[in-house]
Amino acid sequence: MTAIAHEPAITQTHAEVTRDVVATLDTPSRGYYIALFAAVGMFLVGLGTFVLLLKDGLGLAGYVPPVMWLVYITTFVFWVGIGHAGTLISAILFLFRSPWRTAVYRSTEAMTVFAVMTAGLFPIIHIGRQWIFYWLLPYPNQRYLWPNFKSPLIWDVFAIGTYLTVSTTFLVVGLVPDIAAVRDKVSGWRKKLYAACSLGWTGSDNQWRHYTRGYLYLAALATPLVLSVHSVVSWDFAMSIIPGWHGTIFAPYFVAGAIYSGIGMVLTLLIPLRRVLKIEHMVTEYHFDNLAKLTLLTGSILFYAYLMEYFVGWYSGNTFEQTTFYRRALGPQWWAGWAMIICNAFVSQLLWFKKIRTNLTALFVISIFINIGMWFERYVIIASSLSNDFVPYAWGQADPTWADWGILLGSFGWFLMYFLLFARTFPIVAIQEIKEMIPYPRRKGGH
Amino acid sequence: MAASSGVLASFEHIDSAVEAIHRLRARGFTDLTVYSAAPNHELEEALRHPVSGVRLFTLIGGITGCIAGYAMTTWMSYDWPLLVGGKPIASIPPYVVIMFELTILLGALSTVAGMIILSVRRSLRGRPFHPRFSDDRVGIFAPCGPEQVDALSGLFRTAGAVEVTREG
Amino acid sequence: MAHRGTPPDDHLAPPAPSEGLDRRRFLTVLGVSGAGAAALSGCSTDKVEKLIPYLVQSEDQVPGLPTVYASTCTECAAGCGLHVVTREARAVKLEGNPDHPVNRGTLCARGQAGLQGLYNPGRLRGPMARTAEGRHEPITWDDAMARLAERLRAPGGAVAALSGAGEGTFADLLTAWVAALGGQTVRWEPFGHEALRAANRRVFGLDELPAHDFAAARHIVSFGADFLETWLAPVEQQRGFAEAHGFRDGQMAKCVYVGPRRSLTGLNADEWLATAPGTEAAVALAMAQVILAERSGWPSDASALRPLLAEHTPERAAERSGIEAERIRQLAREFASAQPSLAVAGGIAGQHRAAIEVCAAVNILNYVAGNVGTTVRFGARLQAGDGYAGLQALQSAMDAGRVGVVLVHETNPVYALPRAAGFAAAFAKVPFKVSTASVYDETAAACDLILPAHHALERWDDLRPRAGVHSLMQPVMEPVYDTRHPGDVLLQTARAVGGPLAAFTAPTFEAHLRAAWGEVARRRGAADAQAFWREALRRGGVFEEAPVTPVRLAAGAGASGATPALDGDGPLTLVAYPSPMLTDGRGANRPWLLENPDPVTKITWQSWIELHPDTARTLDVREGEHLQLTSPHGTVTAPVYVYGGVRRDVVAVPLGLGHTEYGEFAAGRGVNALDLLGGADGNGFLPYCSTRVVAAKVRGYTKLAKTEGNPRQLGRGIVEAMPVALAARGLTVKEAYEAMGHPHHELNPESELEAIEGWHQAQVEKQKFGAYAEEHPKWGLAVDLSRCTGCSACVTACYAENNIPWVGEEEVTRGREMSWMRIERYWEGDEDGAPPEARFIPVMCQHCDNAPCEPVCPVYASYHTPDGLNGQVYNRCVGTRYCGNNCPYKVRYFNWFAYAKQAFPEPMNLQLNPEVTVRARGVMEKCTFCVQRIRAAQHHARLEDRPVRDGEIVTACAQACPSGALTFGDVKNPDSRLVATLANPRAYHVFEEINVRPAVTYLAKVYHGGEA
Amino acid sequence: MRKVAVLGSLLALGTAGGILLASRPSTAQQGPAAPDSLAAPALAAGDTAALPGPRQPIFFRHDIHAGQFKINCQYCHYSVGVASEPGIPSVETCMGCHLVIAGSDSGGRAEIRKLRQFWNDRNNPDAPRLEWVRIHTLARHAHFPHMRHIKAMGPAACGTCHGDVSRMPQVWEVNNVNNMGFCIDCHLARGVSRDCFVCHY
Repeated sequence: MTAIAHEPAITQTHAEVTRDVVATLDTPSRGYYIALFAAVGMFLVGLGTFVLLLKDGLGLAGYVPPVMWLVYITTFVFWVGIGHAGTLISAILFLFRSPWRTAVYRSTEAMTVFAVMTAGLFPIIHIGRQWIFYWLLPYPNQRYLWPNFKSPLIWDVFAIGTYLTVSTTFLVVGLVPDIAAVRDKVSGWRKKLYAACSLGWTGSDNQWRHYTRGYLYLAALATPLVLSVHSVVSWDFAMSIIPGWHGTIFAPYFVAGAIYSGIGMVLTLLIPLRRVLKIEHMVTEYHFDNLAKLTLLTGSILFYAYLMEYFVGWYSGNTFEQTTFYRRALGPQWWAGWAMIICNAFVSQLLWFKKIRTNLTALFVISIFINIGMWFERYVIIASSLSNDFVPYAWGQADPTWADWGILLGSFGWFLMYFLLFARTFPIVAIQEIKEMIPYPRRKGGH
Repeated sequence: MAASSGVLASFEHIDSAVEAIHRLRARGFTDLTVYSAAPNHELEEALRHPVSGVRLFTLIGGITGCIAGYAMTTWMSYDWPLLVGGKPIASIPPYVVIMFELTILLGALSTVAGMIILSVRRSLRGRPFHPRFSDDRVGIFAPCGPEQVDALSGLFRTAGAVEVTREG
Repeated sequence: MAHRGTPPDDHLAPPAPSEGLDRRRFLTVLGVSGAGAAALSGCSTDKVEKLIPYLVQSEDQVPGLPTVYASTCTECAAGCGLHVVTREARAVKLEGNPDHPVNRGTLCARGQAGLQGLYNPGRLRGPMARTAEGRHEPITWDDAMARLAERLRAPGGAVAALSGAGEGTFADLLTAWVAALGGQTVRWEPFGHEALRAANRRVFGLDELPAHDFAAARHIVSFGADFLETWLAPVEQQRGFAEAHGFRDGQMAKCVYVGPRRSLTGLNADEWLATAPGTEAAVALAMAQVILAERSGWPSDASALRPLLAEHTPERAAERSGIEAERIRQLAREFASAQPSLAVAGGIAGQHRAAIEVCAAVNILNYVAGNVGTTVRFGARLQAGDGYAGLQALQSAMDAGRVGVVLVHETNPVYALPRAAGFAAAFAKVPFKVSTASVYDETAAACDLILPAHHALERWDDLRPRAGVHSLMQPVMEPVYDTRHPGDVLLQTARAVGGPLAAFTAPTFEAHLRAAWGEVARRRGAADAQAFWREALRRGGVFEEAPVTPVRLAAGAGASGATPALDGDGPLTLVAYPSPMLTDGRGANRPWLLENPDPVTKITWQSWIELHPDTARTLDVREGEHLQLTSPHGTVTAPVYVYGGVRRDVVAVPLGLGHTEYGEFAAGRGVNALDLLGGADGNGFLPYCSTRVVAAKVRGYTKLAKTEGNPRQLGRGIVEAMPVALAARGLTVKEAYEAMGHPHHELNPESELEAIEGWHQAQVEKQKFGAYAEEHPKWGLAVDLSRCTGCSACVTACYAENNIPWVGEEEVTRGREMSWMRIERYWEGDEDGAPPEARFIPVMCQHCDNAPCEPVCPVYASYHTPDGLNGQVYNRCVGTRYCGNNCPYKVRYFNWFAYAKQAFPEPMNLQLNPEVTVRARGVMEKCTFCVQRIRAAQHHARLEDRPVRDGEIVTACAQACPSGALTFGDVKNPDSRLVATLANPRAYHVFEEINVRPAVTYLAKVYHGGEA
Repeated sequence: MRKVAVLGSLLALGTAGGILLASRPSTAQQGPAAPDSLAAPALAAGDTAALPGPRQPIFFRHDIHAGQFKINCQYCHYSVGVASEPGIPSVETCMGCHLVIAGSDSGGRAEIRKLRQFWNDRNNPDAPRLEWVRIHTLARHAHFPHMRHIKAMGPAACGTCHGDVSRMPQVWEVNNVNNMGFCIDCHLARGVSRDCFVCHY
């Protein structure tokens, strides 16, 4: 990457790094608590809504057949997508040996895990009989029945399950040396806690040698995984025959979108977080500049995908496709269609300018646009495609209700709650990887 | 001789640590334990370790997952044959997804298992350690009998250790 | 009492008894009772259930087997024959009686919904009397009978009866009973066809309603008569219409509809002549004039009409009616040349002040065209009451205070008459008013004593709907509530009162009926009255073809083409037409009818105002916006439905809603268009189309509860249609498109089709495993769109057979109706202001071979059965709804809430079909091709060690369809009727290009066009 | 170290295999009633308390009727051969015999007296009704056509699901008829259809 050229030399010493990161785990500011309580509150709203859904049924949500999927699946895809940036940065950029990832990858990886945890809730929330969701798992039962592995939904179960497991493992493995470092800095019960979590890590040559290898293989496994997961999610749609869904470009299109949205979320989280945790000197403009470039890249891929969707819709000569895309742009839900194109395709193009890439306020605003836009992308794909497919007589426009928004809000609460707790409890910046980049001091003149 | 008895030296400068390792190996001390806060190439080269065996775990785990994925899907399809969408009872293309996911899953899990199993070596248990090793110092522990302690301490000092202690 | 041929195989799942229903009666109704509502109950069988044995086992009830009783439908005057399917002694379904001459085994939506009259939660639990405060309080039967008897001893005025009951033994008894008390009985019901009878009197000197042979007619012209919905005997007429107008052997009759509003009948006609309201007569006379002038062969005495008709030239008619003279001539020629032809008048045309003229004119037209005696058959004497004139006489008597006691039976004049008619006021003047209403309707609410009658399915009775048809009713189950047979009420009072009533000695009405039938047996020279009675019960009555009475023109035969006077001076003429589902409003307490979409507008549960698009534009109203109609007699406000099928100067409002009483479903729902109408004006009938109204947009919007999303096919070839000329050449749909010169909607080219076929075969080979390798039948359904009229009888049949819950207005507005079977109605070609043509298509699950819904289900809840069904296993379904998304036909319905809980309140749950699981909340459901009937037939065949016969399995929809448009059978059986149908060149599959290979095949609609 | 790795992989394989070779839940199925039937034991009030199954309003003893006297099941469960419902005997049916049979021992007589009471009260709307406690209740989403099973397996097949009633003084639920595996085992063993849509619709 060209980034390496003007990569700012890290001026700190190992000791300073440890000190600054451990400092992030000290008693947090009031702002932190406000944020945390807000998150918990939002989560409780979602919980309440879910209880009502269990009691009365999914009818509370704004489904209008033929739109049988709506906000819940939209949000599911949204959160799965968020996850991808984390794995991309932590695994793929690791393989690429791209130096700028080190400062940010821990936070993004945590984001991945919690985003996938959030996403994992939605298939359960959205099904009609939530209490038997486990029928989707292949377990021996007295009925002798197995799930249908031809169903993309079962693929989902496996993909999301694998993704959650692997990314969690990846996060934990990465954490171990850092926890050890913290262990050796703190005292009292916290020392005991971190000691337990550090699994007796000492940083001996023997540990490092298996660790580095293992970490490498995990990254190598996570890389195809991250590409596959959102492909599988995209096949939830692409495997169907619904006009606007069964597109061959869906897999790459979704993966790009996922990373795009993920980085959007990274920006949204990191920009305030670095201030709250006082790590501005570690997570610098340089990092955001690179994140922004990645955003620009994926955003442009999306732009292309959108264009292709419309082109193929028209070029297919298939009346169903044509109607769908005509109505996506000019139908009753045109606003959603355009929200997606403007927020994703157009706004991302602003990042051609370095001024904007390095202006954090601008980046933050853009990242908000990205989050909204990407949510709408999924909403449009699901709601508008379903609302007008084959049988005109059966067409119908869905309009989300409080039950939809309640769950959506709750999902954000759930996610932020975990993320904030994590940021308080574990090093949000990867100590050992930063140190790996700082050469040990030398006696005979530096290198 | 007990694995935990020997000399523990800590270094500020990487080159001194490397030099110490070279000298120790020259003296025939190969069973060293070198602590560092981050992996370091110079140290690795100096220690001349063989490649870690983790990859074998990864490979076997992955293959197992792939086979399990194929076997499970196909067998379950035939165990209670149900026709859907005019497709074959067991059709491979959709099952590839399951096979892939299980490959990754078992691959990753067995990798971690491998890391843990391999890192935990009985012979290294209870070797002395100093908190600063996880911060900014490089530590080298060379196990040896009482008779060699002074010699080793000297070696470390001359190599540029900032601190040398006798253990056990 | 005939056992139905096929014993079902089901584990009985009867609903729970509850407070609503006296437990003991319930138990005698049910042989076996299980606790817990018959909902999808998972495997939670821990609750203790009780089994209550019969004390005495009845011979004709076997638990688990349906017992079928023959009876007669009382939902309208047509008097169709019923087969009442009962399980464990509760009626679960109404089907047509195949032996019955009127309906020949089929039944309309209203007839089937009679069941919801029987199990209506709004039914009165027992007799009630008005208290001093004017409220109604429950009383005991003894008390009630005592009060009635006491009153009758000293009536304090004349005794009168107002009855809607059809001709039959009860009606006779009532008449005689009242007569004995010196009173008089008026038999009245809305739309009594008075004008038609008056016209027949004038033109032919016969005061009767003839039967019409639609089947024989080669050319049908309807002057406002909605013979497919509400006019005379809809089921019979629809059967005939389907015979004549359904494409067969290269030909089909042509049908033209004349009138200001294009009703369902109008939409089924090939042409619509939108005459100005009230000018139908002019057109009819002009046609007659043309025929007389141009053709010969008409009856000799018709020449007498020459002078009369001379003035009625097509040009004259043209300036009155707004139809070009040329078109009228054309029509007249076609009408005369197609022999036999048939013209009918009624409906809207039979409801304005010139209605008699219209009917007379149509009589003349039929006469000169030589149809009288062939397609118009006098002598059938279809039953009709004393008409509105009789009612008016009674009303004035009541108004003058000459009536002391009035007995109201099976009619609801307080609701069904315009306020302006002043009936309610006159009625109130009667000191003692008795009602036998079984539901608390508006008239009952005005009465002093309510003696709730048994429902028709709970009582002994008979009907004589027409000459030669004597149809029986028998109790098919214990009364649901503490009601009483009105006949028994009469007889008991007779015993109590004695005196003039002493002559009525029969102990019970049943005895009275048996005696009457003894007479019938004697008249027919039956040796063994008992055997005769039993046979009559089994067949549902005694039926014979009534001889046709030859008719000649009467002396004063004639008609004027004058346009009728209208009240008020608004710009728009009001057309208040009987709703196809609710008719005069008696259907308004039946959720099945409220939720079965109006065939034309597809609106459910609501009232609406139909406006022509141009009129709507000038008034600046859009669909759903509220419009206020003001006539000299009142105002009505309702949402607008923009419909190109009404004239620009006409506003149409359906009748049937706007009840103030009549049970929870009806009360306070919608508006009553009668409020806009005037009352009597000496015509001897009530003119429903007689006022001009002013329309004004008012604040307010109501989302119409339409089941329809987009009314256009968008060139997707869902309902294929071709002109009769091309169909006669035996062209396929695709060939027809090419012949017509416009491109077919996208289809795969031959090469692709071959490739697909090859691939399909390869796949099929790979499927052969386990049960799928064995020999199984493959069920299929064929729908002939040239016969389907969109009447929606099949929809109600499906609701009744499959325990489909109704969801109510709110949920329908959110598109969540559960109708497994729906009639889609698409508009064609009214882009350039031309009137819309409608295309109807029944859509149910297509049971595709390559069903897209199946592979996406994660738990195999949706899968393909070895016998070619698309199975939906409710108890396995977790509710991901992916199948619903992926179904190209959108025929999968999801239980968003626990609909079944609210849709089957006590005692409606007694109607639940134990054959079919009641679906729980959160599962997907859909048409199963009535798999319960398939399995039942298979079990039956297996017990008899024989294969299932073709035609042994009939799905509920196919069974009900009055047009016989649906054919069900085994595709693999080469001699099945289905396979024969599939060979028809018109056969096509909807969305063939997506290669899902449906098991439902449609035969393209055929229309008259081009040649006209 | 290699050894460890191999062990690990074997472990992984084992788990995978475990899922595949899922052990089938065993559902015991009783054969039809043994042809010979012992004289039903006389039961003192004390013994009856120990009997499994719910106590019925009348202590009807299948072991006496079906066992000792070898009365055909279908004599009382009259519709089992023709309909999905086995049918429970009307009180009239019981009285068919018990007009004359008054019972051998005191216990029996007492029960038969109860029965006659129900019969004598048949026209009295306020009298209590005979309400048997239901023992086998099939979930409502499953359809079990009794007649098909009788047709296929003969009139003596009742025991397959209901156990050897002819030896039960008091009937209890021998098999959980709502355990789908119980049905499937039988259908597999006999090679008859296990298509979902045969029972669930």
